[in-house]
Amino acid sequence: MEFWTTSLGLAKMRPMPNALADGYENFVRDAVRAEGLGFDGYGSGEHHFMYDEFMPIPLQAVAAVAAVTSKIRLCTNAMLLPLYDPIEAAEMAATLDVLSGGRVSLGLGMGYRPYEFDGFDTAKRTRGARLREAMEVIRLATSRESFSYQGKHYQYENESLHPRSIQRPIDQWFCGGTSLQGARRAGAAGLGYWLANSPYDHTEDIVKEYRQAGAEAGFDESQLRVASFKDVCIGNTMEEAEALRQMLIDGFYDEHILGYGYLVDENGQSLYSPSREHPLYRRFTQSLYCGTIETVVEELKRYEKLGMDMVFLPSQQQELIAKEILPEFK
Amino acid sequence: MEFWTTSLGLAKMRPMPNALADGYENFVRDAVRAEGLGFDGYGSGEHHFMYDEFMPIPLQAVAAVAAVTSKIRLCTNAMLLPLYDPIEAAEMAATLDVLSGGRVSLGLGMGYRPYEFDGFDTAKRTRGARLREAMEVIRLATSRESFSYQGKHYQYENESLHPRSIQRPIDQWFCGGTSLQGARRAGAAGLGYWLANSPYDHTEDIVKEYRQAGAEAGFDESQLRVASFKDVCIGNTMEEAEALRQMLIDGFYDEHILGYGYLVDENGQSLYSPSREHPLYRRFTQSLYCGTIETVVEELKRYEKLGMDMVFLPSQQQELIAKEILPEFK
Amino acid sequence: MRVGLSWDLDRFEDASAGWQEVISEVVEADRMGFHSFWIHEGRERPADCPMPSVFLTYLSRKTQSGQLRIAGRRVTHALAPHIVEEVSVLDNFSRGRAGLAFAPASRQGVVPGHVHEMIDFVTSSWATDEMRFRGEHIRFPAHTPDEAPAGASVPDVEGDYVPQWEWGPEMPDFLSITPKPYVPHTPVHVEIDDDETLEWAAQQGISPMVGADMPTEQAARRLARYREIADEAGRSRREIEAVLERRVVLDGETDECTLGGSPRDVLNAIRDLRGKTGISHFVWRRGGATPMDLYRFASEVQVLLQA
Amino acid sequence: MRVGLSWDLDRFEDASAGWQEVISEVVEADRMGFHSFWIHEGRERPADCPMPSVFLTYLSRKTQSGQLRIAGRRVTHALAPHIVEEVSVLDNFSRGRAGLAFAPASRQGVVPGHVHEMIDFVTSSWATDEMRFRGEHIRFPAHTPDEAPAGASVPDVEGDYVPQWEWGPEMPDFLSITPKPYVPHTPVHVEIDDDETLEWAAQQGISPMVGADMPTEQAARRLARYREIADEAGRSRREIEAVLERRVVLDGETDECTLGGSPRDVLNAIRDLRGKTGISHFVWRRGGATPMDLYRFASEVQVLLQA
Repeated sequence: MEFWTTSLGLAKMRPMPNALADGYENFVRDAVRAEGLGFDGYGSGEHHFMYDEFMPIPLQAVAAVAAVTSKIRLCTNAMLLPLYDPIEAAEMAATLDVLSGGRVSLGLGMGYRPYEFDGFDTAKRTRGARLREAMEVIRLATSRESFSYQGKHYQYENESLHPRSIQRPIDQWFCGGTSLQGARRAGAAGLGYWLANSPYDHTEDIVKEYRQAGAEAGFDESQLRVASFKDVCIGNTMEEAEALRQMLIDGFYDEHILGYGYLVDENGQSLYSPSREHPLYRRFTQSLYCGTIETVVEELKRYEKLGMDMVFLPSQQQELIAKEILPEFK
Repeated sequence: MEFWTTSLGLAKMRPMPNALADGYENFVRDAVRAEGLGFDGYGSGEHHFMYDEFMPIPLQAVAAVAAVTSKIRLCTNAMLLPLYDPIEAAEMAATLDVLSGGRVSLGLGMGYRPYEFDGFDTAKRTRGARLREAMEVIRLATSRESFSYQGKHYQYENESLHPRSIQRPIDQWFCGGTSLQGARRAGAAGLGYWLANSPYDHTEDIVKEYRQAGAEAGFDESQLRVASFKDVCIGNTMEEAEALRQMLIDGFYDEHILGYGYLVDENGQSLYSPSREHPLYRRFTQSLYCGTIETVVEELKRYEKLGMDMVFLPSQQQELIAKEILPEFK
Repeated sequence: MRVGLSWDLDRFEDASAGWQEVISEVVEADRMGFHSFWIHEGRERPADCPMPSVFLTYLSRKTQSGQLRIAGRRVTHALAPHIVEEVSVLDNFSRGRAGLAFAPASRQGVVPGHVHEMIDFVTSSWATDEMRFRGEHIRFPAHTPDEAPAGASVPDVEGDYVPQWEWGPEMPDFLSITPKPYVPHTPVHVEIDDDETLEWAAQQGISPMVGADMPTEQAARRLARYREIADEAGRSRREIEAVLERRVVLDGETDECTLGGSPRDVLNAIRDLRGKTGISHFVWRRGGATPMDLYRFASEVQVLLQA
Repeated sequence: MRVGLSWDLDRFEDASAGWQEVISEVVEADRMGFHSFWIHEGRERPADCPMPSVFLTYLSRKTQSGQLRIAGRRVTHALAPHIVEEVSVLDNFSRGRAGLAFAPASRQGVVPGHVHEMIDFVTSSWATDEMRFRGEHIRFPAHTPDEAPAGASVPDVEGDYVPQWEWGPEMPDFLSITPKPYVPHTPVHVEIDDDETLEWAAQQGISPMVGADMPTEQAARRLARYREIADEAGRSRREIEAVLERRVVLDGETDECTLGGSPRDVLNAIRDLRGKTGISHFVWRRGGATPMDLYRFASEVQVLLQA
């Protein structure tokens, strides 16, 4: 099981305002450290038109990392593919794949914030279908000398991509949040599935659903890969761990989880500013796993047993994680 | 006897082109190193309108150094005072004196390149007189709450300088090249005299002349201070040392000594592109002292014995000098 | 006068090897004080770079001082906000060394107005916070009505601040494209191959660039014409960074698009072109020269061009 | 929108202690992402700083990101080439973070044309290599004849290059003021207290600044007037960085020159002024506020002003 991670710095956060260029520098510095600590991948997320100047082009963020690292995979977590022209995205990925010697892993999501779609002049309604089509376009573009594609949203005739990516095709993951529907779609298309933070039981359900859909579509088990974001908060005691989680929630997650329609109810409706008692919000905060070193290892062993190919760990406590947890999985 | 020094980087040199901002960064980095090595002062020279973008405002160069050092003196070697309004120069020096906790030492010269005077709309002819007057203005401005001055070139009535410098007055040196006339003038005015590179015998003559003029003008011996630039080239053998000197001459000195009228003949005429056989040029190159560690120590001991207050050593071989030579003078 | 380098990427058969050669040269040249590195957008040949912003962000960590310029950017191969964003991100990673030059309309198969509108959109986005833009080719955000003023506009009245996390499903009429560049004035250029663009750029004060493939005489005429129009429009030299890109072959032959001869000949030729055209930035389009050439050019041409 | 800090240096009785307080604040504020630090030129009171370029060069090694702006520069207290040089040196030490704002003519006892000419001289010197300048107040080099074109001019024809070290006693007609700034477009501002300067700057595209002592209403009117004239002259917002300096007292009273109230009130007030005037850079003139205020302003006002 691989461990990927990220770091802060690609935005100016309210509780800890910083100079953006310093943050970018720290992001790169932390990547070098993460590589040295034995992490297997390092990534950047994506948002647009943000007051806090959040990173809008994650492949550029990891391009900077590529220049000063040699082994760590360079990932997007997630890149919002419906906000790109698929060839534009493939060109970015291939450019970085050449520069990095084949280290690109695209974590691709469909996005959720309404004004992002409005800013890119593209419909939020069709984002799921466009994500799947665009992933197929990228697969073709980075594995064939030339290709044609006739989708509902994208069509190409004898298209070739330059430069030729090193990976054939470039590694792609479908970031489908925590929805069963997403898992079924990814399985049916044979795409690697990367879950958002969720409690273990829900994770187990999703992975089952994904594998079943994949098997039904005729994909071999080896083609069906799963990964998960997994924030962990480690303390000497449970109280310490929970205090750390609360800090993460207060300082970062509340704004992003409550404010922008990230949570989606059973009817597919985005929730804006729901109460902190809302079950979906509670499920999210519970998914930020609290424990001691021992229990965190135990929890991650469950993920390993589930056949998880990769777990994406949080930006904090990396030295502790590298020293105490990663060795248990080598 | 104090040892001051400098470093490269404040220009883009033809034989070793570099990015100017990198050079500036190296200049500051080398200052931190020089302080750590035990040098007592660190400085920048001044030239204007140069194709190689040579540092035009030495007090700014050492202002950058002030921010990252704590003891080393911040000097100009030399600042071309006739190219400044005297109050402008005093304000710069006082500003840095406050920022640095009183570490400014002004090495002040009169300049020689014709187009520098033309660029500043000031007469080359009067530069000697203006240098002496301006030094007096700086002395008054940085030692009195308010002052008046009636010179031929500069006049002030009840002038005050803000901020108040830490040193009262700010340390000043008259950089008079290698001329006996300069030494006499400095002595007569009681100003510290800072010689340019010259062979020992000539140095001895100048120091005598200076002291005599100072004594005649009624100055106490303690007020009469002398210093000298002293390039030394150290080798395990004389051949090694001379090869280093030749590198300095080819890579730097020839252009500056032969090209811009630095050398002045007995009639006060500047020499432009004189032959390399010219006695003044030969005297200059001979003044770059070559030797082994032992003979360099011996040579510098002669300077110490002559009562030299400070010797300004070259930018190269600083670690060697700090390790092998400086301890002999502690 | 600034002196930079660009590359004929299309001469390499393989992107990996070719780009490594370029990267090594950039690292060397950055140390030697070359002022700028230009990666041209291309997508026809195996080693072309379709996304210079990614390449240059990579280079931002391999270099200390040189300007990192996206060259030959086309207006139809990336969504408009991405072009705004990519330069800002590059500018922050490089602490103010980013720049952006657009390809001429003729090379892109678009009307000149499309390029002009993109330049207006990009530069306005950098200079403002919440903004909308109504153009013929770009509308930002998408729901901007036909009644909005043409080009960029900002809200007239600002009421009580509503933080983004309280917007809910609303799509506001004005958005701020972020991050902003590190420095307030990011260099923007356009290749002045067509007359409409030459005139527009001279009037607007957008700096001109002439690429390596236009014959030198024609390049000089066009840059001189740009200068004339800019003078008439009250755009002084200090606003403009006119860029000329040429091939150079030390000890080789001068031809239509190439400066040849000794370093002194090349120096004189560049100075002569500066006198005729007002260029303040010369870019050497590298097409197979050697590292030794780079050093000779640095010490015998580049340093001397500074005064 | 960028947000910076400046200081009332004249409130300190002692330069050493006062400046140390400023330096500590700059270091903190730089970490918190404030975009600029402005040191005003002054020479009347004990802790005034007559040479901001020296102070800011010192700060260049104490900071990483913030712009370092010389403010209230006067045209008669330094020789003209020194003003060109000091900014370039600062820009190279700070890798592109330098800026220069001139005091209004009225505060200097000179005619507005003198300030305008200095701005023309400084910016032309940065943008050109060998140059001469014939003005009413500045002539560079000194022997420039009356027949030379007005303002900045460059040699028409460039013959065989003569290196400086071969000039001999000759004084050439054109000189290059060096070094050049690190970035191609160094921000230059002028305080628009007099109408002549307001109009000239708006036409020339020189960015306006309004200092802390002009009442807010008057400041808004003048900046709006600048914007009108700039619009007429075809100078778009993207060329201009309009700067407004105000005092701020969190939880305090709003008065003629001060923004007071809660952080949200201050935020709304600044946004309102932005809407009325087109400013893109707000500078908080610090006059005794505390480090805690700095943090509150950073996290509750500064970050939110970005969108």
